[in-house]
Amino acid sequence: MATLNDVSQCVLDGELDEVKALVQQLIDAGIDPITIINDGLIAGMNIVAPLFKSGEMFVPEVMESADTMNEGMKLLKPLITDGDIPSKGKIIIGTVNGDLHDIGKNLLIMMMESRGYTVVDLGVDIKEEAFVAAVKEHKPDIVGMSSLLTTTMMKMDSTIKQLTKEGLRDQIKIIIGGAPITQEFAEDIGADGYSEDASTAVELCDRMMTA
Amino acid sequence: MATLNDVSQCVLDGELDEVKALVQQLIDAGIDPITIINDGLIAGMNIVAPLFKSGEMFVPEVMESADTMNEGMKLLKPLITDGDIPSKGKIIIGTVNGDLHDIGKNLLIMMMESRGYTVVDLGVDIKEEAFVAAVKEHKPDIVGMSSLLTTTMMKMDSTIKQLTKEGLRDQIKIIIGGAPITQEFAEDIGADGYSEDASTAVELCDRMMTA
Amino acid sequence: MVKKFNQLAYSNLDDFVYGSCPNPVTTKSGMVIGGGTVYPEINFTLPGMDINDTTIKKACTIYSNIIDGVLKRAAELYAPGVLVEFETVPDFTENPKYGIEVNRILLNSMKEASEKYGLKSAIRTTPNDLREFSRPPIMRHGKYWDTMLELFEQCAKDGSDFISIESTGGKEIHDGALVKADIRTAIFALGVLGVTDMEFLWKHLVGIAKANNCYPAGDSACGFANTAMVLAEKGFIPHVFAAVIRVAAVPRGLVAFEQGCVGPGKDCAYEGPYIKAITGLPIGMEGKSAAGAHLSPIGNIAAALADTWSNESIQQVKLLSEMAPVVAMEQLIYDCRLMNAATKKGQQVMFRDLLVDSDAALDVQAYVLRPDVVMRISAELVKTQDNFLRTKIAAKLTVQELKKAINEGIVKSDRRDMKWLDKMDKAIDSIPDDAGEFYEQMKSELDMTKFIPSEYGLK
Amino acid sequence: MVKKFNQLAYSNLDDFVYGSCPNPVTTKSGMVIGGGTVYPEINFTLPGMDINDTTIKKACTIYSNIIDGVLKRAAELYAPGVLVEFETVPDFTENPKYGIEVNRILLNSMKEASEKYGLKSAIRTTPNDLREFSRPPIMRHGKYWDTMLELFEQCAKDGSDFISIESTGGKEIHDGALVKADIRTAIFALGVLGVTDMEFLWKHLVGIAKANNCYPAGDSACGFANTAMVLAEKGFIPHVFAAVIRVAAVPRGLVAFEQGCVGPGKDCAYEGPYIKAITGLPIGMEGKSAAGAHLSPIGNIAAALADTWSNESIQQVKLLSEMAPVVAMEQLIYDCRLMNAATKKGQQVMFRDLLVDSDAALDVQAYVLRPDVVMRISAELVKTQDNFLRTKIAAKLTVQELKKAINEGIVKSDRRDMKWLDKMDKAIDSIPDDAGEFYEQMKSELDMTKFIPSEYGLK
Ligand code: B12
Ligand code: B12
Ligand code: SF4
Ligand code: SF4
Ligand SMILES: [Zn+2]
Ligand SMILES: [Zn+2]
Ligand SMILES: [Zn+2]
Repeated sequence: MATLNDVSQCVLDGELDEVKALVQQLIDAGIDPITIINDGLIAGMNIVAPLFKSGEMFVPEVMESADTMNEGMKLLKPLITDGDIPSKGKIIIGTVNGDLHDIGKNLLIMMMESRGYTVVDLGVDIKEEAFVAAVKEHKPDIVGMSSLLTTTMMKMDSTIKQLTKEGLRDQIKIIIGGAPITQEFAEDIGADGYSEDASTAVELCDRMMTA
Repeated sequence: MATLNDVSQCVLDGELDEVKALVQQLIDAGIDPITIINDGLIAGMNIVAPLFKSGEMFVPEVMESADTMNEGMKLLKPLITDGDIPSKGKIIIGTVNGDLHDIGKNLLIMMMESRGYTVVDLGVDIKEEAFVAAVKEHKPDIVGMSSLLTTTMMKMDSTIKQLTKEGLRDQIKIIIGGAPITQEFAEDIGADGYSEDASTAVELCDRMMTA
Repeated sequence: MVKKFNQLAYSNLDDFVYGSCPNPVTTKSGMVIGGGTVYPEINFTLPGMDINDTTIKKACTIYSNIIDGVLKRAAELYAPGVLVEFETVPDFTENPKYGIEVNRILLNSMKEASEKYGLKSAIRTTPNDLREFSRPPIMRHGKYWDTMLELFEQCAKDGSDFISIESTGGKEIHDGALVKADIRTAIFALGVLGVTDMEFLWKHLVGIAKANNCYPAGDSACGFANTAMVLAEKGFIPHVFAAVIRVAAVPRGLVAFEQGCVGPGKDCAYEGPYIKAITGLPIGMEGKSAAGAHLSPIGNIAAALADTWSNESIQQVKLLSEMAPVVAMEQLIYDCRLMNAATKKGQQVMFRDLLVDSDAALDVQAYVLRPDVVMRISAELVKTQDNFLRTKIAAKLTVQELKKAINEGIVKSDRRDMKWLDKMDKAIDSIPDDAGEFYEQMKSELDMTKFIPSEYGLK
Repeated sequence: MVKKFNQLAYSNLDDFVYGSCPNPVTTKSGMVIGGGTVYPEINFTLPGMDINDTTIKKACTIYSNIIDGVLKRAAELYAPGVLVEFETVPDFTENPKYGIEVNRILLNSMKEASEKYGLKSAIRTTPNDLREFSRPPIMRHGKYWDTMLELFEQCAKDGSDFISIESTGGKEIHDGALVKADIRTAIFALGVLGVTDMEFLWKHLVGIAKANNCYPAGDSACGFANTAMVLAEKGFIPHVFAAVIRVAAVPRGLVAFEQGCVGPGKDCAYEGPYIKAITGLPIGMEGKSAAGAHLSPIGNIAAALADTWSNESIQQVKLLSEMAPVVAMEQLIYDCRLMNAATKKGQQVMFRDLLVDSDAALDVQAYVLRPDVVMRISAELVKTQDNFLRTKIAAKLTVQELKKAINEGIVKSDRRDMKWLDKMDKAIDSIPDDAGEFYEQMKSELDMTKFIPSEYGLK
């Protein structure tokens, strides 16, 4: 019979076609859906993450793993109530106004989601007001901004100012990233965190959520 | 007979050995010492300055011109009262604490003096307190700070803060320079001016003194 | 009238070398690009700042300082001439008056430098492709299209020597294909969407250039192949995938020349050597000189066939010696001096081969830039005039070349590379030879929220 | 026991080339410097910041990020090995515990990189010469002397491969001579003060190195000749003056090797080629690679005889691609690859000559680095063992070489150059051959508030 380990391995290998059968077997065997999620699917992604970070897995492989996990999730979601789906926290992410670069942002989202965060993708070219509106609407724990251009990085500053003006600053953590961004710049504009890539960004969020 | 023009030319050519005789002739001819200074000696340096700026004169040549001017001055100074010696303003200059680079600073001083400023050279490795003390003592119009190291440039910031704390900031203009310094950095730390070389530094001071 | 390229511009590998080409182009100031001398091509950008009506004056001052600084240094180092590239960041295209003003500042300083130092220079004006600001992108009309053309036209009128663009048609589909390392979708994006958009876009740009005594220069698959390279350098996608994308981007790039571009090709178009082999026109290239803009595995080999040698882009920030663009200018000039010194001694082929030997065995992306590989694949590409089919063939041939090279042990490879090459090989074989048929197959797979078929003349 | 150099290390100009030398030196990790391969030598420094007990942690993190970043990139680009230089800014020497800590961080990361990537590396630790902090400088005792030696000793104990310094003995007099372009005083500073201090200083440093399984590497006339070069580049003093200072600095530099240094010579010691010709030991050099630290007219020719190739220094600031030190690492590696590719093909002499041809005719400072000029002048220098006299001869011969070259039109010159060469020629001729006699002559001219004769064993 399938084990939780088999499910993890299936996620690691990105075997999209096989995950459903395995998960179904476990469901049928009466294993708690939450256990299947945590110790099967998510456990698999927990192996993926460090392999990606150390360069042993490529992004397309990680994406296959994530897809595999999601495929398994589809079977499990109906079996649990919404509140039970484990989420580490809610994040909204967008690329700032005037900037269309989104490959990095999209990778980030993929990694965040596969590590258990609920992510709202605002897209690219996001104005200050739109960040504010999204915070009001989604009440996230963390707001992420991405900028790849030296001529748009200052929008991160104005967005933070706008969020402060609207009295929302204290309710959220703000993280930023993108090629021209540095730790120092993050400190200058009063962001809570910076990270240079998707893997460390997840770790950053983990630290923030437990702090 | 020697003309004021001859004196200017003599300064331009750096003819240290001949300037005294020429100036003496003009004195003997009853020309007003102040006129000899302004329209002879300083007029000469006024030709030197743009030639230096455009790269047509080397520093050693400028120094010879300046020496020549000073040699002429020696004859004229006793003939006028101290207050009459035309000075464009008083400047104190030093290299900040921890930094020993002084070639640039020394050039600056040479150029400033030869263009009619009174300069007090504080030397190198000058602590915040020493700048403060010097401002109290000399009551300059302008304070200049030089720094060539990225690890000492922040001393300019702390010196300005110290001057502000002592209530001296409003009485002076502050200019800064040196390899790692930029206009932006000057603005960041609240200096009044930045200049990238000795020639433009003089122009900067001229603008400040007439503003 | 569209040009046809049905044979190689070179018959002898020893003629295929940096600095010269069969069809050089002469700038207004008399620089002959491709006429024997490699010229530095300098690029620069603003430090971190906002652009708006209150800051634009400051931005202009910065551009003015940059250009004066780099031209002064070029004169001091006796550069035989300088190609300046003004590649706009979006604000300067969205507000054409900003872009026009900066372009004039640059032109003006170039004129001054000519008078003051006798320095020859020319300018390539490269507005960014504004059309992608609509999501999904509107490629053939609308305010972004109009604004962008306005900038092109006025800069051409004002005296720019060259116009270029790094156009993005098809990128909205290609981005996703890249991170998934999905070669089928990538070939669709490059060979169907990219090619079609290039035809449309460059017809217009060539028209503008011709009407204004200006040269249409060339395009770059930067948004496709350089993005792939950057992702590969980060270890995100396989190097072999990026190498295949590079060559698969050649037919797309060629379209600009079919439409009338005369070079120099865009600096960041590392597919340039293929373009040069096929068109005989000069190309811009960049390598170690551009490390401040992106790291790469092709630092030296990129110079092997360069007619201008570029730094890609660097912010106006202070280094210990001088502002970064001045530093870049100095480095470009020395690199060019060395290449030109070899040419003077008749040792250019030997020097080219050193540039090649430096990198070709160490990375598959370098390997596909080997002049002999370039000639071999290009010779196949000119056999068809169908740019979609060319794209498929380019990918297929590259996969084969790399398999062979890896098997023979003449290029370093990752243990996972063969698997990926096999995967790509199969996927490419599954692609039909007809673009229309391929589109029908792809329809079900494409994310239709991301692109508008009619913007590419598709239904 | 002081070594004597009374003949050249080379008899054939064709053996005198980058990457190899008669007396290579092997690092702890097995890199053979001067054994055929040119290695990159990477340098870096902090961005603008204050150093004190509260900020030192941040500074250490920055150094740690820098070293990890550059070694990672070196491994990715398959560098055959990396020489790391840790050249301290004053705070790290004044507070030896800071310098020791950073040196350990670097050593540690190098060890990790060896385990993780199999990357070979070695470190040169270069405390700054703290003695000039007393004005006038106290050269032979006192707190600055003690502190500085403490740093040297502990770093050597901790495992540094090499120790170096850019010592400043005589600089207090030389600075003024430079801006006045006064060759007599400059020769006094270099040939009397500099030489004497080098003997004293290096005897101690060689002792420390020997006692701690570490190599004494070499010194640099940076504060003399590079300052001259920077001033000349700014148009402040004549290029011919800077060229003469460069060669006049050779005998001073040689003293370190007489005392037991084994190389590689300091990267910024552009007098290195002369040292290599005379001692047969490997040298570090830097050129276009170091443009971020200082502009120069010797971007390529500086590499002609290099055994390590350095970037001199760059702050940890972000460029568009990566942090600046990583960018520098990439550029160094590509430069080295190219040189080493030529060596592999047996074309190193040809490549050396291209590096030379690139610059030698365009600036007198480049001209004096021509291997044949270096050999010719060096052959004269080894004829005497008196380092003061050597200094005078070096200046004299350089003036003659330059006059000849300018007259023959084989090097570009400024219309004012001949006048300055004549002036220098006369001034040099006025210098007696005996150091003591010269000192007596100079006494009246020297600014005695600036230096303390007894610190140089003078009365
Ligand atoms: C791909 C690319 C493009 C593609 C974008 C495709 C897309 N859909 O995103 C195209 C071709 C369209 C493009 C266009 C342009 N680009 Co562009 N582009 C790049 C390039 C080569 C790679 C970017 C990339 O995708 N990297 C890969 C991803 C995975 O990395 P990343 O984005 O850095 O993201 C990672 C981290 O930064 C971090 N991260 C990112 N965001 C966030 C957010 C948070 C919260 C956190 C914690 C972390 C984080 O995690 C990510 C994953 O690890 C860079 C070069 C470079 N060295 O970065 C230039 C670059 C950014 N582009 C540049 C320029 C100039 C442009 C254009 C203006 C060019 C032009 N003239 O047409 C246009 C502007 C378009 C616009 N309005 O935004 C310049 C910017 C120069 C400047 N002044 O700032 C760069 C630096 C290239 C260069 N060297 O000159 N570009
Ligand atoms: C000469 C020199 C030295 C000489 C100094 C001699 C002297 N008496 O000044 C010596 C050899 C002693 C030396 C020592 C060191 N130096 Co040093 N030095 C230089 C060098 C090569 C040239 C500086 C110079 O004189 N330039 C010529 C003058 C005319 O230009 P300037 O100083 O920039 O001044 C002009 C303008 O800036 C402006 N200006 C200057 N000051 C002011 C002030 C005002 C108010 C205004 C308006 C304008 C202005 O006007 C001047 C005239 O046009 C620079 C390299 C460089 N590119 O700058 C390195 C450099 C500054 N040194 C450097 C270093 C690291 C050091 C040492 C720490 C080296 C070591 N490890 O031993 C020590 C530190 C000593 C100390 N405590 O200060 C680094 C700094 C790196 C960093 N982290 O910041 C540099 C940048 C070299 C490099 N590329 O790495 N150095
Ligand atoms: S990555 Fe570089 S070359 Fe490419 S579009 Fe962006 S800026 Fe241009
Ligand atoms: S100029 Fe450069 S090499 Fe010379 S002492 Fe200063 S830092 Fe060292
Ligand atoms: Zn580009
Ligand atoms: Zn140095
Ligand atoms: Zn160094």
